[in-house]
Amino acid sequence: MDRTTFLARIEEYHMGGWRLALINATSAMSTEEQPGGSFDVVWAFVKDNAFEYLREEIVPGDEVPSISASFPAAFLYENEIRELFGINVTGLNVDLGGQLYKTAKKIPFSPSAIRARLEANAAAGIASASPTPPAGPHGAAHAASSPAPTSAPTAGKTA
Amino acid sequence: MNTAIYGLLFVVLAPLFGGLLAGVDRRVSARMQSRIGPPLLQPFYDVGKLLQKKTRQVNPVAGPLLLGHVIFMAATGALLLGGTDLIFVAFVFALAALFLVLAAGSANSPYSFTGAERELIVLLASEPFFILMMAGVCKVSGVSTFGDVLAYPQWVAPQLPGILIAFLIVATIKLRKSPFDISTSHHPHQELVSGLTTDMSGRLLAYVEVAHWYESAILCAFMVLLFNRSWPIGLVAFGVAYALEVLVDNSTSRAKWQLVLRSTWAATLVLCGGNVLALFVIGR
Amino acid sequence: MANPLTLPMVRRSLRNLVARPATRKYPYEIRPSFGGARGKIEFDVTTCNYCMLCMRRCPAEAIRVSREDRIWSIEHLRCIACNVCVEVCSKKSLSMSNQPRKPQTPADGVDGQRPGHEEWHLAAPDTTGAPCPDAETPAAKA
Amino acid sequence: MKRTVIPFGPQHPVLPEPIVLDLILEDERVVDAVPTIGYIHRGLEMMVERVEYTEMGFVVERICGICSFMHGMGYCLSLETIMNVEVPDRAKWLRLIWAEISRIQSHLLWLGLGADAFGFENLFMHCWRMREEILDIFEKTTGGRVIHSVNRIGGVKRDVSDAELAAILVRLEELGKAFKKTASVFATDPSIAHRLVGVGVLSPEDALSTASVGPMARASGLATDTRLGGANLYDQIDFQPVVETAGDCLARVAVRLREVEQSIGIIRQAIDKMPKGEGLPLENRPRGNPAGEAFTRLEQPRGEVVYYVKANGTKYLERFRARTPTFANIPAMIQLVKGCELADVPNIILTIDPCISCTER
Repeated sequence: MDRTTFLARIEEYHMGGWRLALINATSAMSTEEQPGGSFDVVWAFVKDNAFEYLREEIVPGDEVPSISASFPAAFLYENEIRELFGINVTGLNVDLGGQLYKTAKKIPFSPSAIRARLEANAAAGIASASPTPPAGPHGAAHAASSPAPTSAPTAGKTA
Repeated sequence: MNTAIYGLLFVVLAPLFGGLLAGVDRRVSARMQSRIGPPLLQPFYDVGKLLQKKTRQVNPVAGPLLLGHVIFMAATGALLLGGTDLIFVAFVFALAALFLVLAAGSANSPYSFTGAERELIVLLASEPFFILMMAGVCKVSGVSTFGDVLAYPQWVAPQLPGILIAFLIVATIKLRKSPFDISTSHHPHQELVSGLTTDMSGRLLAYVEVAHWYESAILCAFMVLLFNRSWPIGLVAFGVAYALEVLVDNSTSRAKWQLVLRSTWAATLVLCGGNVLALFVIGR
Repeated sequence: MANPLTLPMVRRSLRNLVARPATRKYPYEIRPSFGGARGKIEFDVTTCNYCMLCMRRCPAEAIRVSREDRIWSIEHLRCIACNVCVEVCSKKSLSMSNQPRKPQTPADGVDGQRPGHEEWHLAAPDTTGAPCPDAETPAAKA
Repeated sequence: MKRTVIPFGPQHPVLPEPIVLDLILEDERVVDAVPTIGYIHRGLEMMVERVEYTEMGFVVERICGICSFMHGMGYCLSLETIMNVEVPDRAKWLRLIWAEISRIQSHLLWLGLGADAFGFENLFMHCWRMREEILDIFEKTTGGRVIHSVNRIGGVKRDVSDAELAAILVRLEELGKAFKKTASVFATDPSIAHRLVGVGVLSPEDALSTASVGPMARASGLATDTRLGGANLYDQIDFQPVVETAGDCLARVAVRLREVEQSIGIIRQAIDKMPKGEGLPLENRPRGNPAGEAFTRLEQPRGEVVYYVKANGTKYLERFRARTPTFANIPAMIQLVKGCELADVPNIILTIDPCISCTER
């Protein structure tokens, strides 16, 4: 990801008086281009009734800058994606040091952890999501559908 | 000789009186909250249950200290009815309360410790009142023991109006009623969990409960002291005061300690101090 | 603004003192259930064809069906009374009673069964489905 | 000065849910608060791997017992967006009515807890007694007191007859009258003012920078209310967001007090406007499996909730995420606790209406 443009866009939201609504990560299973899987991370903002978000594809090990300089409340979400997904967020204003959630398994939502669970379920004969979801427009290949960080944020949605 | 029997009777009968009063209190409070409430004898069942439970002591000192708390509470009443000097009784009363503070402070827990600190504050807030009250009673009657005051042919209360009003305020602390129940709480949701009783369990908590029954009985005896010519009138006055306490308890939230200290000291200083001062000025 | 001399709750407290209390003397006095309340799953073993749909759709994994052993069982302590099994049952073997389960303690488990666990067996293919005598069934409890 | 560390939680009677705030005290003043959450992280979001999307709604409902209806509704709305399902009109109106009843229920529960936190047991009993009547309405209409399970993807499972709705409205309006008296106690009692006025003041700027939502933000003068977006038929309802400007604990109480009355008004309008009659369609059941993603925002009693659902064309969702209002309000809570007195901590924590089970899906 392009760190400078990303932080500039975040700062635009900050100056525009937007409120941080959500930082969400989704793990994607491994593909041919990304054998270690990838993360689809969304930074969502709300102003009045407009809802907009920035989207980035993160590869495990990528460094993701914290946005807590612009949005101090981001620390909870950033600690969360660090603990649950293993995304390497740097420069947090409040670093809870892995103490936010006391999960039994460390990093339960990393692509490899999800795959291991699904395969264990399949081996035990428990019905569950298949470890290899069908590729399709909304399948594992969302890398292609994510807009580039420099593009305008994906159109706002009101729910 | 005769008075010693009264003292002994107090030790035996006061818990019955205090426990029953607590039972009535719980019924009436429940009705004010439009609940039915527990059986009348529930406080006795509770203490019985506590005595059967396994006691966990955080600090072995707590047990003897709480036993001291009960014994000195009983002793306060016994000394009062047994004919000891009234000022001395007020000091023993404070000493009894101090045992509770020490027991709570001995447990190495922040809630208990902060509760003990707060109990010390309310003790500071309430003790000057009792001393001034005794001084006022002695001044009016010219005698200094419970029996002598009761035998005094004139009413004491009419000359102590300020002390009567202040009694209501200080009794709120001693009966641990909202808004002044900052150090413990009869209602469990509060910032200090259960304040100074947080780390007491089983037998120890039973001691605290029984000591509180003695405390209620002592306050009742103080009221009788003020209405010296007829003890039934004293009892009725105490009943009215207690009913008022229950009503206020159910109609206010808990105050912060600064307000407790300020309002009790103001009441003690203005009402009691003024009252006693007036006695000296107008008296002779 | 708050006047320090008014305590608005005093009047309410006094009025409550003479009014009827709002509490009910449970368990001596039990309010009847509302008609549509979801209380407890009832199972009729005589019509079940062991299609296992209820087990597959149960979000709480409370129902276990074994076609080979002819066992249908439910863990009431897991059941969330969402009504999905009743909705999907093609044979109408399942129904939702508006009476909630009675409270149970571990001592209430019968013959080594866990409390809240109910199991029905079809002993032999030709029997028409009497509940297993060992199992803790509603019939056995009654 | 001697410092005491008070571990506020994980088990604390003011907050019967496990969150830890290590309060660092100088005498009775809090100088720092260090949060640890995660004692009961349940991994409900992970359950999408094992629970089919059709049943996941029941899991989502269990994120929280108080907002259970709105959680189920938000989940179904997300799936309806992904699967392009048009929900029948009457079902939409019923959802709106149940959602507003949930709001009344939640606020009554919270007002009771708030009263309990500042040591007003009698007021607590009054609030909770009123809440029982709301729970009765829920049990009659949905079958469940707390977990309702009436939402299905594409509509709702149960109808409420027009006569029943009219009866509910009458009951709510009676309740509203009784509630006015209780509300006036909160507003006029001096001992309550002693505990709440000027305590835990959150400025509008701080409310924005800590990303507060719901009554927390509205008590600080921000008119944020997701319902204003007009989705879920709120465009057909005439209402104004309840805004207070003081930003202290009493303002947060006042917002909720006024919102109870507002919700009764919204229910009245909804019952007036909804299509009447027996046997109207309630459910458009979708076919096939969902594919796509959706963000759904709803105004829960505690504030804005955001759901993110990603589906990949199988029976199992790829990702489900609920960003609950308490999660969003935690930064503000931590900021407010610093510098207050120990006796104020319960009030400050409670006035954000914390739901730790929401936070730890």
